[in-house]
Amino acid sequence: MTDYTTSELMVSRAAKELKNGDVVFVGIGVPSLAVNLAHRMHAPGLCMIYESGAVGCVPKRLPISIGDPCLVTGSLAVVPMLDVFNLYLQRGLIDVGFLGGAQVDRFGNINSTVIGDYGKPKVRLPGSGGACEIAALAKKVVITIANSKRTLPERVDFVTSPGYLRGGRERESLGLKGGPELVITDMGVYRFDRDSREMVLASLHPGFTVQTIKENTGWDVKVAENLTTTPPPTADETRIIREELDPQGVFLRSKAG
Amino acid sequence: MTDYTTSELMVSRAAKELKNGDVVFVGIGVPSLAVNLAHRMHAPGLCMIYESGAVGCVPKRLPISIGDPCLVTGSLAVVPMLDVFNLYLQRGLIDVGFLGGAQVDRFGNINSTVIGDYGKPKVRLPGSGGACEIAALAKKVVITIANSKRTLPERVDFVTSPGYLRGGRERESLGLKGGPELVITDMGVYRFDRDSREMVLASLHPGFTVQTIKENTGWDVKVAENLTTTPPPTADETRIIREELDPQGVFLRSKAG
Amino acid sequence: MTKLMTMKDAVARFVRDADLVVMEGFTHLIPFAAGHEIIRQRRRDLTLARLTPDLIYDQLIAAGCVRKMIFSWAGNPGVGPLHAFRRAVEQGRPHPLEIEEYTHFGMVLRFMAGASDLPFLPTRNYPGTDLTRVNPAFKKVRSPYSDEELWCVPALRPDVTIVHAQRADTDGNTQIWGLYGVQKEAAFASRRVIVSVEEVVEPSVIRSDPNRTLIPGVIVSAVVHEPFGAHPSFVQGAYDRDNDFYVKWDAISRDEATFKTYLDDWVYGLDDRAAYTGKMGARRGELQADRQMCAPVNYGF
Amino acid sequence: MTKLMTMKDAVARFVRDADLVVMEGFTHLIPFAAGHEIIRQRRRDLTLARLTPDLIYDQLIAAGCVRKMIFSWAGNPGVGPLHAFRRAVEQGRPHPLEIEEYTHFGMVLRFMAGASDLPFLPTRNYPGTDLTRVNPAFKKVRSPYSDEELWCVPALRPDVTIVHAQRADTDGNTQIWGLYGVQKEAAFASRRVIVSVEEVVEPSVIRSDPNRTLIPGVIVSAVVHEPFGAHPSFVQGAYDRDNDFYVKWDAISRDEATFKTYLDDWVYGLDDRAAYTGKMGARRGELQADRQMCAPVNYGF
Repeated sequence: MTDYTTSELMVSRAAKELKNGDVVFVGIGVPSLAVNLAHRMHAPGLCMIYESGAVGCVPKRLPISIGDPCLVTGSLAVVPMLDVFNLYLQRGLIDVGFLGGAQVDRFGNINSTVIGDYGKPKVRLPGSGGACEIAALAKKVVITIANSKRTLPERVDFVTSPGYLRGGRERESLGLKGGPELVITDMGVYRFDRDSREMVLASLHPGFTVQTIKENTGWDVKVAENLTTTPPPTADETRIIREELDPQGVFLRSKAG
Repeated sequence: MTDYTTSELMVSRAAKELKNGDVVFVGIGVPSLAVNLAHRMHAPGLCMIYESGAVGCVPKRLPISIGDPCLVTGSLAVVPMLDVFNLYLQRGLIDVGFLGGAQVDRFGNINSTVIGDYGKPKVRLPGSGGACEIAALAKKVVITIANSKRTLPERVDFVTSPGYLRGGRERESLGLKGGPELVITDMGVYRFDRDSREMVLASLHPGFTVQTIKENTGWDVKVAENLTTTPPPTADETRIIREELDPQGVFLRSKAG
Repeated sequence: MTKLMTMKDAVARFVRDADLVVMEGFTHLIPFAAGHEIIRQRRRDLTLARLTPDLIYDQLIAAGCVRKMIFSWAGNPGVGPLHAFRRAVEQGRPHPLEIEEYTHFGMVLRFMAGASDLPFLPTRNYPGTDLTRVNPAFKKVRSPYSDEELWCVPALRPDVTIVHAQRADTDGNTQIWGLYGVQKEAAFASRRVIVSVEEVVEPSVIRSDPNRTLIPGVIVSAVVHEPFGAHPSFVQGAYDRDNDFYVKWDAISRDEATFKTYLDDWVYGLDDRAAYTGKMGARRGELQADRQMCAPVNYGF
Repeated sequence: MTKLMTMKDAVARFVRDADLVVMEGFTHLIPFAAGHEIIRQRRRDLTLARLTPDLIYDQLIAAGCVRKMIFSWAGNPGVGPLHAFRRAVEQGRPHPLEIEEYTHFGMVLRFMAGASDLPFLPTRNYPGTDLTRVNPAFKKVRSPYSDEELWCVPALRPDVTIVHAQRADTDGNTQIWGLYGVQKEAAFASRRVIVSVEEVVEPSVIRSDPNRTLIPGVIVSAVVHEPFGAHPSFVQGAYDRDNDFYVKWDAISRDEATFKTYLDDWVYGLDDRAAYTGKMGARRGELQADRQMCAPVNYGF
């Protein structure tokens, strides 16, 4: 069996969500690595867009931030942020948006604003940035987050970025399309039930059990009937991640599991 | 006395309306010549903007249309039309806009849409272009037009570009600032009464009489108490117009009066 | 996968009868080659939208392709009126032309709203004009921040937008310099986009100056290599406007017979744009642009 | 008349206590030199607006200049939280900080509305988020073309916007390449604009490539020549981000004492940006950008 870290598995799993030709709104860290991995493996026609305005990037180094100059040099287009949000995102051009956050709840709502009360926060987080509009306007959203009772509460303290809200048809009734498709944690992968729109455990990463998941999730999480095991990254994938995408281990090696 | 044509006098008079530092929305023909004359005479800091998006132009030849490439080469900025209208005009940056039209009425309303009924026009004219927004949003508008009963009716057939509408405070009451300041014809110059907002003859071009004006205006036009004579262009001005601005007589010589 | 194809194929595949078609370019970069191909393929019942219909829409009207026109200024710029347009409006020949009329600002906002998937955009323009009286598409909205009422224009969402540009790669990443007009907004507002270019370049040329990319390949359906494809309009850095033709058009278009001769000679009688530029002969050389290169900038880090 | 002046003069003349101040630049071209001068001149009660407050606003908060912050993402990009910001919000130190919070899209639209003299702009964003619950500035408008309700954000009209750019002439005609952020919209929305640049150039350089002019001189109050004026952020084509400093800031800003030392060493203890870059020493050379020039284009006709 190949040697790999949990982060590498998350990157590999996220990459599989991307099809050739997809237009992808990319963030830093796991999303960036996943998109670049997909680009090298099975989706050479994939188009990466960063909210900083860089389109069709071919970064020569691992971008440190979404405004890294390496995203500009050699890209296909660099556009004003007004265009990023109006003409790409709101216009409906973004196939997949990647999001993270401090908390994700049972219905895929994301909190990246505050822990505790908004007026008197226990922890003040960075806030939405472009996350709220990605959650509202991308055709599909993939979420990556750690799996714990703290990060996966039944209800987020603050809905920064709407998922399915209180479930069922609430999101649709407000005129929103899209929605979260997949949550990838360090323990497993979740999908959303078609009717209730509740997060359901769809696959377990090798070495994890339903029991561990239940102990590390903030509500009594449902498990899919056809629960599978998340396929580990191939040797090729880990090689690309380690040698080409993150050779200095900026994002992944430090978190090696 | 210097030899000059009526068109040259109109250009010279229009140029006097421009101050150094003014940001001017320029059209082709008399406006373009007037702005370029002012630029060379007393307003070197004047900034010319064409609705095509060229800002701070230094055309090497007389522009044939507002989209002439000579307006681009060597200009300070060339911007999308969305910016021309939102960020320059609506934002309130335009000090003076020049307008013409097929008809101008007693209250400075301009028609460049149809003669006759809109649904069954006797003559279909080009339409507003950017004229309506210039009339609504520039700080001040200068109009040039021929002086005849046909071109200066009491009421235009169609208000393409609003002047003072039916006079008095009607323009203000609709939330519009600015408004027409001056009408320059081939016979005289008109200003607008502060209260009634009616066009009033302010100066006569040399050789014209109040009688001629009355015979060539569509209503019983009022005459200012301090009626003056329009100063003819100086020798310097006619030289610049003829030798530098319109050496081939594209706009002016053919109309020599 | 390359999107490079002939204009014949691009029009055959992406422009359909009864489509809402936009060919943009404010005086600059008007896609005449595409217009001629549409005439050649005898498309019918088109709704054409464009700020300044110019000669290209006048030709399409005279050729009988057009049912309706959405516009803000219908003239022969620097020359006079558009005679085919006037004949259609005033006399219903070759057949009646429905019109829907805005101002330049209004058309720009309509494209921007369409490009942003918004139902409308507001403006401070339009109090007092009769345009809002004759066109019921102008509507008012009250600002939720005050008692101000603003006029709005509705989004425009063309079936297909066609633009001509200086250069693109085969994926459709398109760069324009000089006058921008509303090409970007019109392209993003459209379901399909055809780009014709003076030059098809390697992606490395596009990637050397990403800020110049106005239209990204992700929204482009077809790329057509069409040198002199904007003649008689101009392309900054390539060729000047053929003003003689704009002046001649006034005479050609005054009369349906002379127009028919023009059409037979320059459109129906020719296979494609290559034949057209061949027929232009020495005129091409006379229109060739001078060389005035920009100061390059450094994209390194 | 030239608008060229020192940063000291520009801040003294155009930034006042209690002003609504914007220093924009999305990761790229952050006007640090201007921020330090504002700290040095001890401006107070400022309202700062910016998409990503970044280290520059963290420094202004810690230095006691700020009463209120309007923003959409408050973090140290790629590193972690902004500690001075968090101390002010969570513990009211050095004094309480009022906040008004949007998203990136919302901030961009607020600037664009201000730049267009519109009271608001609409978006399809915001159904379901709690942001509209805690910030009453979000309001709804009903589309006059359907029954759709859209959320709106109000125009933002800063007293002064400060941007850093690659080059400008002495009239303030300013060119930027690489990431554009929202500098243009913020500048047009403002009553006063200060531009600091890596290079002051002859107008002929600007005029050789007019499509690159993002901010026209007609809206600019002051031009400041300030090489390395965006350090520790980056300038495409000039120098890379000083990521070591972004990482170090995490430690510096955790503690009020270490912050005070930083301020004494790098702001109060220095006269101006020239002294700062002198103190940077060899680090400047390490950050110098590689050369990767764009393919020039022809503006001739």
